[in-house]
Amino acid sequence: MAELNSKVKELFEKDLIDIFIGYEEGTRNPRPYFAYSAQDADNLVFNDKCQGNLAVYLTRKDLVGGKRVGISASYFALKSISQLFDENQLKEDLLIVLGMKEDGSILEFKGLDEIRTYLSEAKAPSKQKDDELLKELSEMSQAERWQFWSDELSKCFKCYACRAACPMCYCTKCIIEVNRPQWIQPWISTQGNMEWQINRVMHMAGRCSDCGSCGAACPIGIPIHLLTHMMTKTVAANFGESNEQGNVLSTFKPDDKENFIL
Amino acid sequence: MERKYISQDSLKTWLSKLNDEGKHIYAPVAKGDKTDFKHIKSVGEISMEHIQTTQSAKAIAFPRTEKLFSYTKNKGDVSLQDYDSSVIPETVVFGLHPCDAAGFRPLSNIFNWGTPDTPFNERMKRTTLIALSCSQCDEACFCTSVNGSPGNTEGSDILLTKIKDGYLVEVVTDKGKELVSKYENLFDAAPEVNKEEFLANVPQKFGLEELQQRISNMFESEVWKQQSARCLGCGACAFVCPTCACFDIQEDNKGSKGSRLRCWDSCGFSLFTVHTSGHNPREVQSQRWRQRLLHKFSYMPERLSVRGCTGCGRCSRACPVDMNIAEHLSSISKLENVEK
Amino acid sequence: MNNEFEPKVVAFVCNWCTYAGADLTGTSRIKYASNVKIVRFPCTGRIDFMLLLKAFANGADGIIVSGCHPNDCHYTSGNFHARRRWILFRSLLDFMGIDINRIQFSWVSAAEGAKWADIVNKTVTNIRELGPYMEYRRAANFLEANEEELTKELARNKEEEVKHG
Amino acid sequence: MTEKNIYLPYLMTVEKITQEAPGVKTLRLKFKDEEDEKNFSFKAGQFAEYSAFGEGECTFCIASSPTRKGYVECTFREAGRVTSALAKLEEGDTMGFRGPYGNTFPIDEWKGKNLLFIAGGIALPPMRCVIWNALDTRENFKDISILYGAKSVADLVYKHELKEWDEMPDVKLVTTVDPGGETPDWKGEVGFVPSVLEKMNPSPENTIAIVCGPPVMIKFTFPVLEKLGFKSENIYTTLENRMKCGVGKCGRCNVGNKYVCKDGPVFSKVELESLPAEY
Repeated sequence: MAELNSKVKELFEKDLIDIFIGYEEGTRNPRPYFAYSAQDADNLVFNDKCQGNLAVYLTRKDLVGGKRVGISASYFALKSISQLFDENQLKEDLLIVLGMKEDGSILEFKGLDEIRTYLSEAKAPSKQKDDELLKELSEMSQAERWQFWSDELSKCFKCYACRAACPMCYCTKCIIEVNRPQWIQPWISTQGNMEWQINRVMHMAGRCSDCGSCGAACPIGIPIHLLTHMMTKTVAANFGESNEQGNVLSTFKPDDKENFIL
Repeated sequence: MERKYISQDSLKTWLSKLNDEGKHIYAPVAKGDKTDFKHIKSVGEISMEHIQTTQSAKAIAFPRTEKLFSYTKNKGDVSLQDYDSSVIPETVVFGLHPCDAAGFRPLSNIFNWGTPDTPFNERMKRTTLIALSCSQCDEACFCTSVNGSPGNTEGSDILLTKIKDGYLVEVVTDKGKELVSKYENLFDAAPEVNKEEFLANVPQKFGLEELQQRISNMFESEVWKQQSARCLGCGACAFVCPTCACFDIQEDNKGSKGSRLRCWDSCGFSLFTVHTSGHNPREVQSQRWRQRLLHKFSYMPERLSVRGCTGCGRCSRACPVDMNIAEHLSSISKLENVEK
Repeated sequence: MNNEFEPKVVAFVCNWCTYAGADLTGTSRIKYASNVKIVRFPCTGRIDFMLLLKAFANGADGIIVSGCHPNDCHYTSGNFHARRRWILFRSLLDFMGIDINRIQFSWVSAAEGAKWADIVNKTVTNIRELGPYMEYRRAANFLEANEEELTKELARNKEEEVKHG
Repeated sequence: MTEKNIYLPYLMTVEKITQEAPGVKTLRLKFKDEEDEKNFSFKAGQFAEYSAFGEGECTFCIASSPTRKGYVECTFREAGRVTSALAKLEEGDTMGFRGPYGNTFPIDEWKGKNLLFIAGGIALPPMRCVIWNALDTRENFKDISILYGAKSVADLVYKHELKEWDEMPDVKLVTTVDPGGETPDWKGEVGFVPSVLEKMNPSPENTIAIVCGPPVMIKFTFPVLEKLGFKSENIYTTLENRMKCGVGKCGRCNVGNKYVCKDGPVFSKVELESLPAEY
């Protein structure tokens, strides 16, 4: 951790960044923190209790607009950053990324290519618990799954914390706020809640870093990250892990395989 | 105020009888690591172990989505079907904490400011609150900082306090009396106890007076920007809050029939105040965070003579990025250079 | 009055292949189930997945989505894009317990009038066996605040169902 | 039920539709229920919620004068879901109306004074209510002047009424269009409202100025009025903010601790100066 603090200090002292996005100690767990000076860098922490995906702040114009930004990024945040670059949401010369490995060591990336290379080689942190839940759900009957999700999603009160916590949800006007036509009921009802999640997950398909921030952000504890987790796996199973040709849904292969079209 | 005693077993019997009477009982039910108010079918479902339910009890009187009226269209003509209060059941909310019970007053003041709000009032009329004093608290609780207390009777119809193997029963209102008098035989005389001994010790996080003196005069302060920097702009804080009452009005229409609905909304959403022209009076998150705190601690006391916060700490627990309200309020209360 | 359940099926089809194919079914005087309502799109790539959910919410018991065979798209690749979307959408629906047996995807060219009739007949038979799709519709009518009202309504529906056999 | 449901609208028949400008319409509404009509009254400056059943509600001021009984009028530009639905209504159709809400222009206090109306674009409707109210009780006021500007000649609303006011001997009407918005036969001024106002050079003596328009127009008009010697307490304007309920509950329209739906929409410049800049 001391390594992080001194590294960030150095970035400020060399005047390479205006703001550094990291974590500080919070009430129960660390929380997002923005350092603006070498002195602030002392407050930074990074450990396995850090929740959420800091890449979410990289598209917040009022926070980082026009600034030179440094960020401490977990594996998942790195994935999101790479995706945000693919979608032309970030400028390479304004961003310095410090990759935070699970063992606490820091990876300094020189440019986007290094991040991409790292991601293609690194192993994703294991999601054993989620995988087990996924398995449990897929072994249920369709009726049982319906019961499970309609129960869970009937509790949703549409605070959109899942959207707010997601680095890939940077649209200024979300589909849910479009009212001509009104695709999704904006009020709280089981159907509207389900359709909201279906839309969210479909819009994330192939873009999602599988960080699980959506589920962690949900104040009611609905396991919506299982939906994105499942989608990430489905995408990988059907279209492969890498998406060099572009986003999964904006490209295709003539020999994509399916078994349900007559 | 009448004081009585009820044993653990008799409490269960009492609630079962109320349930048998046809009253809808909403009580905390635990699922996983979250506890929330649910319409229970039997008293066995009730959980008493939690410190705080995830959501407040406000949905009893201010549901997440509610029909305000319905209409039927027939070519160019329209007929209206008014709000039907006859479908609202007699309701008992059991096991809410004093901070939740106190939250109904700010709600009522909002909904009755100038013009009475029928749906809210009709629901309140049919609702009796059996609150439960807090014997434990966590780091998010701060009721004692906003003139509340873990054994506060304000807002409750009946307040129970756990003493040894039973409960001290304080019957606060006539509504409460009605529920008790019907089953008088289940209650005993109140023992001589000091209620305070059985309550949680909720530390005071800030001085209310210091806060009030500053907060109304700091609209232009830089503090809002600093505090809100990490805020993501979701509505979690507002939706779990016992006093947040902002709502949206929406149209549910299918063919020739439809209803006008009221549903929860939050001042934290970026499009909450946006004009048709695209102009937005609260364009950035810091302005929306300022609105949230000023509404609760400045505008509501000034206009409705009631504070919009009861110190339940739910917003702090629900926030994905730990926007701890007590921490923010306490830093405001210690600010210097604010005109008092 | 015949009280046998008549499935309501909505077909979302592309203009260039399946719609023309369905046209051919008609001009060839091939008889097929009349339960299907056809909605015509420029291309399968243009069929938003939300439309399928809207159809279920508004009373459809089954859905057919159909367009040009791979490599035959009027716009070159619309159906390839659509295929990817369906693969993901279908697995998501299945994971959420929405009955994907009620959605039939197919490629029907302008020359395959008989295939269209076949697909419609097969789908209708299949849906007839599955019965009306109430789960999704019920979720659509759910309003927590009006739970009591809904309970009453459902009870009434049930009575009617019983009455009508 | 003991009390009236405040969200239940009156049913109104669309009696007359006037196309004022491209995308701008005026609807004249008549109460379906005579009892409702009898019990209804409003004052100049108040607003209401108009509903297109199936689409939702929209907030506009009441554009007709309280002196004209038997109907209310609203003028709106087609912009979103509800206004588009309202624009599609035909004469004889039914729509909803909830109101009146908000405060009023203190027109009784203005007796014996000169009135100067300054409006821009689609902001003439809230003012039209006061203008007709003043004209219908003409004896109460001294000089009445109206300065109205729009982007182009086509965008001027209430064209026939502008003509009517122009022909009135006791009304001074100045119309202007933004540079480039004039037509060959345009006889009015060309220029932005603030500069035309400066040229008009009205006397602040015993005069109330009522300003309504887009924020940018108001921003530049106030300094001109100040320069001309108008005191803040003699300048009035109306604010608009997004609203849903219209009755101070939904939590959207407040500017500081003032609610546009209850404390407004009419504010004097003195009141405005005491508000935080959040509108």
